[in-house]
This record gives sequence, C-alpha cells and structure tokens, in this order.
Amino acid sequence: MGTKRISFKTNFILTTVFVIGVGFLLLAASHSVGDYWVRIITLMAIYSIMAISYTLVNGVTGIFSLGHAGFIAVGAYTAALLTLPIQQKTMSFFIAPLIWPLNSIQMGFFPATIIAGLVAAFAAFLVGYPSLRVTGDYFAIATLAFAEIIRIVIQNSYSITNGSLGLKGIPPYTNIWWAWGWLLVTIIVIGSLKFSSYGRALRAMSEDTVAAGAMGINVFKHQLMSFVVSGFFAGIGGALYAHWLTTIDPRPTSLGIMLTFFVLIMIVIGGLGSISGAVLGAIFFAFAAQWLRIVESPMNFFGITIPGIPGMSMLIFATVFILIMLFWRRGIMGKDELSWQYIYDHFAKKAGDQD
Amino acid sequence: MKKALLLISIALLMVSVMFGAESVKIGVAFPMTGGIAAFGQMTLNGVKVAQSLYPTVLGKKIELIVADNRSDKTEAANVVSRLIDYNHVVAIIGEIASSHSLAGGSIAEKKHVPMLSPASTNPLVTQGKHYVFRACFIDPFQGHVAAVFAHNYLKAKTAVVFTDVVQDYSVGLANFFIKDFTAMGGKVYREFYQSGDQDFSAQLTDALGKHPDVIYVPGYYPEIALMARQARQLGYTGPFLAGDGAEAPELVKIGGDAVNGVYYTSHFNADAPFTKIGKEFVAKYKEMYKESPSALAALGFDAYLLLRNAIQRANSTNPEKIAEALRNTKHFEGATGYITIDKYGNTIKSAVVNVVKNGKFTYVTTINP
Amino acid sequence: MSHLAQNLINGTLLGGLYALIAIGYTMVYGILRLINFAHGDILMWGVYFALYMVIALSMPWWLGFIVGIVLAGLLGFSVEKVAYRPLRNAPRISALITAIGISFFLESLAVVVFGGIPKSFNIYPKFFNKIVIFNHLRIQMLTFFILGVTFVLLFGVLWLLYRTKTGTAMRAIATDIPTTSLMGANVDNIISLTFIIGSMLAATSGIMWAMRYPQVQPYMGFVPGLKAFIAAVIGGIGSVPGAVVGGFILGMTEILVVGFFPNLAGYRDVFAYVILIVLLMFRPTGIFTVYSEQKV
Amino acid sequence: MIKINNKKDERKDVLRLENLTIKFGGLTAVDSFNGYLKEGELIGLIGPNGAGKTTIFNMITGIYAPTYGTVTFNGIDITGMKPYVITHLGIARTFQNIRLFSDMTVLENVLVAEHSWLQNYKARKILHKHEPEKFPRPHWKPWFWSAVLKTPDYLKMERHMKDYAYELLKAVDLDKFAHLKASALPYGPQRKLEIARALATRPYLLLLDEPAAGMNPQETQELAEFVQDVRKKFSVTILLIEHDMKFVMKICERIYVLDYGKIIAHGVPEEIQNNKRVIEAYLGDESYV
Repeated sequence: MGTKRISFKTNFILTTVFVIGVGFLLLAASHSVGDYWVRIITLMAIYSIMAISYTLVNGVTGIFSLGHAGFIAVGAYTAALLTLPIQQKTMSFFIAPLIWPLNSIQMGFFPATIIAGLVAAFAAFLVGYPSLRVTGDYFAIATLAFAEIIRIVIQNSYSITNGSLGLKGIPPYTNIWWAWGWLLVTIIVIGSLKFSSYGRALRAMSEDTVAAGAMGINVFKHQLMSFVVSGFFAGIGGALYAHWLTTIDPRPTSLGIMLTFFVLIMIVIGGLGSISGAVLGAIFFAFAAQWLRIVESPMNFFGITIPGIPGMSMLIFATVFILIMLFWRRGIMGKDELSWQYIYDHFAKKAGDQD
Repeated sequence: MKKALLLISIALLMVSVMFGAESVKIGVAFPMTGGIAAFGQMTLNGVKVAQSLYPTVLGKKIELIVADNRSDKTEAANVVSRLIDYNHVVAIIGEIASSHSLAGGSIAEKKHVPMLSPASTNPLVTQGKHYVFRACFIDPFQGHVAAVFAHNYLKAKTAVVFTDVVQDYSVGLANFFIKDFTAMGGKVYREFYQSGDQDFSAQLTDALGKHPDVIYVPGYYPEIALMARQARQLGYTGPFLAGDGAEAPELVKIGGDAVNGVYYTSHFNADAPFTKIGKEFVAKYKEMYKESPSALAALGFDAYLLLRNAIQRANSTNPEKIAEALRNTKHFEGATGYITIDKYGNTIKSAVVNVVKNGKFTYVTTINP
Repeated sequence: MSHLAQNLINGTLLGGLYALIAIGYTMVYGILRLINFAHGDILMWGVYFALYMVIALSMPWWLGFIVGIVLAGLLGFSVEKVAYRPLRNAPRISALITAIGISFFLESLAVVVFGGIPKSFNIYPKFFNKIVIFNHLRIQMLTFFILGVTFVLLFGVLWLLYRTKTGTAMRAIATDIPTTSLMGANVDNIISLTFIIGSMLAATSGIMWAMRYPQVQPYMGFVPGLKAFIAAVIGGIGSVPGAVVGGFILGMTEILVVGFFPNLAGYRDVFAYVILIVLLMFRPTGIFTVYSEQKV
Repeated sequence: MIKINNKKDERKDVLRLENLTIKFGGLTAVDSFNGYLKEGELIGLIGPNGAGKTTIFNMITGIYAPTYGTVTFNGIDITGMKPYVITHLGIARTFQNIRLFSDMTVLENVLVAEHSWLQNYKARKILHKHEPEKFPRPHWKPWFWSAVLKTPDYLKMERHMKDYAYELLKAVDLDKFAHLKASALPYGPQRKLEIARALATRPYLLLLDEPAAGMNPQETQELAEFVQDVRKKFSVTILLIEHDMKFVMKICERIYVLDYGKIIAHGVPEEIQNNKRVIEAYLGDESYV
C-alpha cells in the first residue's frame, strides 16, 4: 500500500509544464493543421466549457438538470447582442427594430463574454430558485421546461432577439486562444471549487442530501450556488459558441434540447462528476462527430462501393451512450480527476502487478 | 510485402495527383441526413443531372465533393470549412436552409471562396457578403408575388395569414405579403402556428370566423397539408396560397383531396419549363430518376450551371475570379428562367404560381419581377 | 357560442390522445419511479409498425393496427428488459439518463431504418374522415372513434387495476417492491406487464394521432410524450384516473388558449410548461394525491 | 403508572420535548412525547420496532416537522427549523443505517461536517439573540470566493479544519485510514467514523441511532466504553436509540421506553428492567434477549 503522495510543489511544477506544453501544441496546431482542424480544436474547447459547467451540476452536485442549453442560449444571445456592429443590427432586425439601449451598444469581446456569463448566471438563479424546491426527476423536468420557456421566449421576442430569424454577422472573435484560454479559466475555477470545502459539501450532497443536511450543510443554498456557477460558465460557453459560429437562432436543433443531449453524452462518456472526464468526453465528441463521417459517406473498397448510411453517426453515439450507462457507468474517469497523483497511482499499481 | 504496399500507395498517390490536376473541385454542402435531408437529396439530384449533362469546364473534369451538414448548424459551418481547407475546392454549391447558409456563408466569406446557395431565400444570407450568392429569389419577392397573385388573380379582398413563428422563412414571406397586400387595399387577419404542430383547429376555427377569400400559409408542406385537411373538415372551401415550401409530393400524400386548390409560388414547374435548357433538364432528369423534377432539383441544376458558366467566363479556377464572374451574371438561361445576379449576390428572375389540381402540381401563371 | 363548442370538441379530442399516452407514463412511474423518456418513441415505433404492416405486408388496416400495437408492446417489454431492469437498483438518476439514452437511440434508429422524411399515414378507411354536421358544429367521425377508444381503454385499465389480481399486485408493487415480492408476486413479470400495457396504450394513441394528423416521422413522439408527462404530473403522477383528467385539462387549455388568444399561439407550449412548473412548486403530488415521497 | 426519579436536578436543560406529536396521514407515529435531557447526561430511548424512536430523532433534527408540540434546545425553540440550522445550533446525529459519504475518503467525511464552520451565520444569529455574551457578533466573510481563489485566509482555515479532523480521527483510532474511501472500512469502524463525523460539527447534543446494531458482543462492549469516552472527552450530552438492552442498561443514566408512539416508562435502568409494561411490550420482540 505504499502509495506516495505527490507534493504540492511537484504538482504545481508538473501542471505548469503541462499547461505550457498544451499551449505550444496549440500554437503548433494553429500553424500547421489548417483552418478546418483549427476550427474543430476550438470547438473542442467550447464543448469542454459547456461539459464542465454541466458536470458541476449533474455530476459533482448530483442534481440532474436538463436545462443547460437554456443558459448556453442566454449567454450566446447576450454576448452576440453586445458585440454585433450597430449597422448589422439595423440590417438584421427588419421585422421589428431592436429596442433601446441594445440598438446603440457595441462593445469588445471580453466584456461581452463576462456580461454574457453574468446574465446566464442570473438566469440560472431565476430558474434554480424555484426548481430546486423539487428533487430528482421532478427537478430534471422542471429545468427542461424552463429551458424550453427560455427558448420559446427568445423565439417570440422579435424586438430583442430577432425571434426566429436569429442573429447573423456576429464578429468571428472566438479563436483557438480565446476558447482554450477560457477553458483554462473554467478548469481552474471549477477545479478549485471542487477541491475546496464547498466542493466537498457538493460531493457529500450528491451522495446523500439528508446526511449532508444533518452535517450542517444548507443543501438548497449550495445547490443553488453550484447551479449559478454552472450557469455562468454555460453562458461563457454560449458566448464563445456564438462568436465561433457567427450566427445563432432559437431552433430546437441548435440551442434547444438537442444541445443538452449532446453535452449530456459528453459528460456520460467522460464520467459524471469529473472535470477532466468532461474535457475528454467533449474532445472525443467533437472529434468523433467528424470522424464518423466515414460511416455516413459511401466507401470504396477496391472498386466495391458500400453506400453510406445516413444518420448512422447519431445511432452510434446513442448506442455508445446506452452501453456506457449499462456496463461502464463510471465512464472514462468516474468521479476521479486526471491528476498527477492519479497517474502516479495508476502506474504504481501497474508496476506492483508485475512484481 | 512492405515494398509492394509502398509501391501501391505511391501509384495510388500518383493517380490521385494526376487526377487532381485534371479536375476542378466544387464542394457541395447539403443536408443529407437529419430533419431536412429530403431537401438535400432533391437538390443534389438536380446537381447530378447538371453534372452528367455538362461534366467539364475549361477542358477539365468537374469533381463534386459532397459533404453532409446533418441538418445541424454547427456542422453547416464545419463542412464549409472542411471543403475549403481540407478538400481545397474552388467554389461551393451550398447550404439549403437559410440558417445553415448564414453559418457556412461567414466561413466562405472569410476564406474568399464563392458559395452559391440554390435555395436559401432569407435576405440576410447574402446581405453584406461578397462571396455568397444564390440561385433563387428572396423572401420579399416571393411575398410580393403572392400578394399580387391573391389580388389580381384570385380577386381576394380578405386574407388570413398563417405564420409559422419558428421559421424565419415563414415570418419573412408573411410580413412582405401583408405589406404588399394591404397596400393594394386588401384586409389581413393573422394567425400563428409553429413547425411540428399538428393541430390547427383552434386557429382555423378563429380564422374561418373572419370569412377569408384566401388563406395564405407561407410554411412547409407537412403543416400546410394538415391545415388544409382540418380546414376542409371545418367547412372551408376557398383557396389556399403558399410559398415554395409547399412543394413536395408529400403535400398530396398527407393532404389527400383536401389540398386541391392549394396555390403556391415557386421557382419552376416541370410541366411548363419556359427555357430550352429547362426542357433539356426535365428530359434528362426523367431519364435518370424516373420521375418529374422538383423545384429544388431545378435550382440545384441552375446552381451548378451558374457556377460552371462563371468559371468559363472567368477563364480561371481562381476563387476570387469566379466570384467576380458570378457577380456579373446577366440574363443567364437556366432551367428556372433567365437569371441575373445583382451586386448584392441576389438573383432577379420570374416566379411561377402552381396549383394542386386532382393531386397534381399544375402550372397557373408566371409573374415577372 | 359555436366557436366555443367547436373548440371544446377539439380540446376533448386532443385531451383524449394525451390521456392515453399519460396512462402509460403514470403506470411506469408509479411502479418504478422512472420517467420513461422513451415512452413517446415507443409510440412512434408503434405507428411505423402499423404503417409497414399495412403497406409492406398488405394487411387490412385494422389487423395492421392491432399487430402494430402488439409489436409496440413487445418493444416496450424489451426496452424494460434490456435497459431498465439491470439498473433497477442503480441510482434513480442513472435510470433517468439511460431512459434519455434509449429515447435518443430509438429516434436515431428510426432515422436509419425508416429515413428522416415524414411519411404519410393514409391507410385507414375514408369513412373516418366523414363529417357530421350537428347544429353548426362539424364533427369528424374520427372524433367519435378516438373518444370511444379512449374511454373503452380507460375503463379497461381501471378494471384491470382495481378488479383483478394482477392489478392488485401492480398497485402493491407501486407502494413497496420488496414486500410485494415477499408476498409471492413475481415482481419482474408484473413490471414487464406494466410496460407492455403502457406501450400498447401509447401505440394506440399514436396510431389515432396519426389518423388525425396523418404523417409519421421519427421525432413525432417527443412532444406528445413530454406533454403527456405533464398531463400525468397535473393529474398526480402514479394515478391512472389523474392521468386521464390531466390529459383532458392540458388538451383543453392548449386549444382554448390558441382559440381565444390567437396572438399567443407562439407561446402555446409555454402554457403547458408554466402549468407544470407552478404545479411542481405548489402541489407536486398533483390533483389526485397518490404517494407521498418522504422516506428517510 | 410511570415512575420517575424525582430527585431535584440542578443542571440546566439541554433538550426539552413537549407534547411532541406527529401524524402521517391517519397514523399517529408519535403521540405527545414529553421528555428532557440535562447537560452532560447519557440517555437511552428504547422500544420495539416501529415504536417511533427514529421519528423522534427526525423531529429533533428537523427532518420532520411535528404536527403538535415543541422542541426546545438550550432554551431556543427549534421546532420546524431546517436540519442544517439545527446542526449549526449544536445537535449532531448518526443514522440507523449508516449514511456515510461512501465515495469520499474517511478524512473528507469528517471535513464535510466541518464545512459548516465557514457559514453557520444564520445559527449564530439565532444564538446571538439568546446568549449575546457567549456568541460575539460574527464577522461575515466571503468564504465562497476565498475558497475558489484560495486566499491565505481560506488556506489557514482549511489547515485548521484538517488538523481538527485528524485530531478527531485519532480519537476514534481511524487516522491511519484517513485516505481510504469510507466504503472500504469494515462495519465497526464505519460506525465510529459516523460518530466522529457528527462530532466534527462541534455539537452540544449527540443523537446516536442504534450505534450497536449489527455488532458482536465484544464490539458492543468496546462501543459502550467508546461512547462513555466520547461523552467525557468532548463534553457532549448524548441521547441514543438502542435495541441491545444490555448495552443501554449498562451506560445510560435514564431511559425512555416507547411503544406505539407513546411513552410507557421512564426512569433509571433498574426501574425500567422491572417495569411490567416494558416487559409486556418487549415480550414478542426477539431483539430483547
């Protein structure tokens, strides 16, 4: 049982080296793999932010929300409305003009992102405050209903969101550095939260709310806090997404329940409750969505053409999803984190097995 | 063994390089799966007909690279990026749905590669863009055509307009119809629904209380078919008027007898093509697919030809030059009529009005811009 | 006046369809405490089964419908057996996530097997489209058929639950699984039976849905499923009569709101969700209280 | 006829339960329970299965709100307060079926209970009103942000919490398992850990729900010593529910006997042992052997 504990100093140095290493990798990638893959790599970071913020609620805190897409949508719309050039706004809003003061505001990407996060966090507070009074699957349904309400309101508010016409011409600010930079911030903040006294309280609640209450934890307040923090980063993710795609609309397939399902797939693959798992799940999802094009397009094996099967990639994702839930419920990481300690323990165990 | 493999791979590489040198790559970004896969499939059929009729340009073979956007907006942007960056296409025929064209268009714009949408009718798609074009007319024009038709042909005084609040397409058409129809002295009442709705009895009960001369439903065929059925059940016998979203064989399949008397504005009618090339297209299409082409197929056909024509006039496969040539398209003879592209990338061309008669799409009239 | 009456008839019709789906939801929830997200998708598969029985195997329409309904029952049975049974003792959240996964899977599979393009469902006799004019009200024959079937099935289910041994066992399991199994009832069989009945009811509703709105597509089950769940919550989840009442309340509300405030049509779904949320906040047990959840 | 030792007790009341009644639907689970705990006492609450013992615990700790009656703790009426506030005020408990946070380590289990140190603001406010001299006005700190930003303040607090947690674990002899998952512990140590976790909230009053359940006689013996030890070391008042009569008779100063939600006897162990009604109530119950 001689597992050594890695000291804080070693940990810090290794992590710094790792972050710088990833930075160099990204730098190299942005110059060599071409714009298409750079876009996908950027998308990976955006998905990761959405997944981490989702896993904070669904995994770490153990309350099952189905309303994540609602907060992403709030963040996306807020940021987009703040950065859209005024001229573009007047052109886009041809059904009903944009209301004051949004019609005369244009600001930089960074403040817009922060405001998007704050507005999404506020939305999360408004949704969480009533919803958290119910538990379990009722909570899931209540948040799903709230997310749909958010989407429908966006769809019908022509003078604020341009309704079903959506927004276009959003400046393409999101690049690999913004996305991965925000991902780093997200990991640091939510990681720091998870491994603080508050994080312990959240994890305790996820196991047993009654026992946690008996240990003096204000369950409602902590759940709400986790929900609001999650909402903030979902909003950031939404803002990055809007400026990555440059156009957003309130269709169910773009910022609706489908998006929540996708993020759910990511965190189930990665392991509910693990930040590093969420990142791995998101990277896997973004990559596999491209890679699975192979099964959908016709294949040519030495002159024999196998017709592609449309819709196959989603079926594969769904199958993987169910198989994980049935046979491998911890996913890649379970609730653990990919820390140096984890890696060390892993290898120490391997070495031990060989002895 | 290893050597043999190496040799084969080198040979393959050389073949592909040679082949690459001989061909002009054009990307096709359509939804082939997901919610609007049917549209992608129809349009692609038209593109393929065009390719089989005119397979070369500037003495080189035209190679189509089809990429599926899965009816998903994120993927719509990804495939355009993929086509430009990974497949090195010189131009893109693409994106059917307007929201997808908006997502893909911004990538094409950034990369200075011309993108020609066959069927995105939302005015925002080309707005402010230099490299995004379309082969179809835009929503305001279609709304205008419908208003003119309702007023002059149907002699309607009162219209009820059903808007699909979820579809920008429907909102656009409805608004421009209302603007023009009231300007002509008509009276308009509004009702609302959304895609995926299946029960319109509440709105219809309300609408029929207004005794309309025409019901304008600029939506998509599933809802139009259901609405027509329910309206007939509620006793409405008058005409319906719709946009090109009504045009699909399923309209008749779902709607049955109830959709007889549904007029719709469209780009094309296979029974009455009024250009020479249109006739050629219909013949070839029937030969290849054993059925009549849809308007989307005709638009796909025209998109391919417009692009080929632009490459010929540019006498180059340089994307910048192709875009420049596209912008100068004047009175080009396509299957859907004579097409002129204005400086905004939009087309100026005539619209047709068809009607469902005994379960068949029948030509009624042509309305010029 | 006739405007109101017409809307009331339309509302009853929609409500009846919701009610049939909600019964399946409420029965499964009552027994397993599981929101069976896949319920709406089983409905969709039932409709496709019926369609293909009639089109591909050229069965008469009524036989096709019955076979479709039976096959949907089998599908519900297999879903429970393959996906839910192994998770019966797992945390409830895992079961819920799996249910979402199953829903996603059944939809994706339908896209691959049947294609994503809506298919028309014109396989029933024209007789149902006939219209009876009654004092300015126009009522489709289908309306009588749907209402008739709904009420017959509803009373059938109530009879099964309250007048048969199996039904007693079902209600017993709903309160306490371990005790019931001690008392000699085969819990697995009874849970399977619940899924079969629920799925068959959903398929019946789905087929009637397709008769009224004659098109079939892979995502057709999602919205009715969600609405039916809301109906079940309104009525008090776990209560079969509650589900029926909830279904009628919801159907009626939706039709009346759109009928009298046409401008709010865009917000129609919001009403259902707001009803749901308000109810969850203030009376989570619904109209017919069946179970209280406190257990420490 | 209930016999009560009427000797005058000068110690102050830690807990006083008056007419405590709860009804579930038509069923009265606990009927007018009256009882008290003096400072430093170790009191037993016994009765056959389903007599309503755990329900009383749940009412004291705020999990159930009583239908009638009041719970007074240190002179404060805590009836109907939220469980976490009651814990902050100084009542901690264990559970009949061990409810450890099994996915977390032994150390983390204790640290979770110390989390309330950061934010028992509400409880302090209540206490402040009652005993201003004992609880000076609390300084509110944005602990949440400190925790996320890892300010020196927070790190100091965290170190302090860890030190105390180790101290507690040492006291229950579990410090060597600090980094093991709680679920990996054997049964007996899990019981002990649950007590240590309850102690980490720094209670005045400790409620133990069947601490000896599932233990063999030797373990029970050890536990009896351990409980007495805890009372002395942490100067807490203890109320415990137990089935094992020998255990209760041995360590408790007074005993309440409950049957069908009603008190049927109350007194010192000797009195209870010879009470006819208690014997009657326990006759059919196998656990009384």
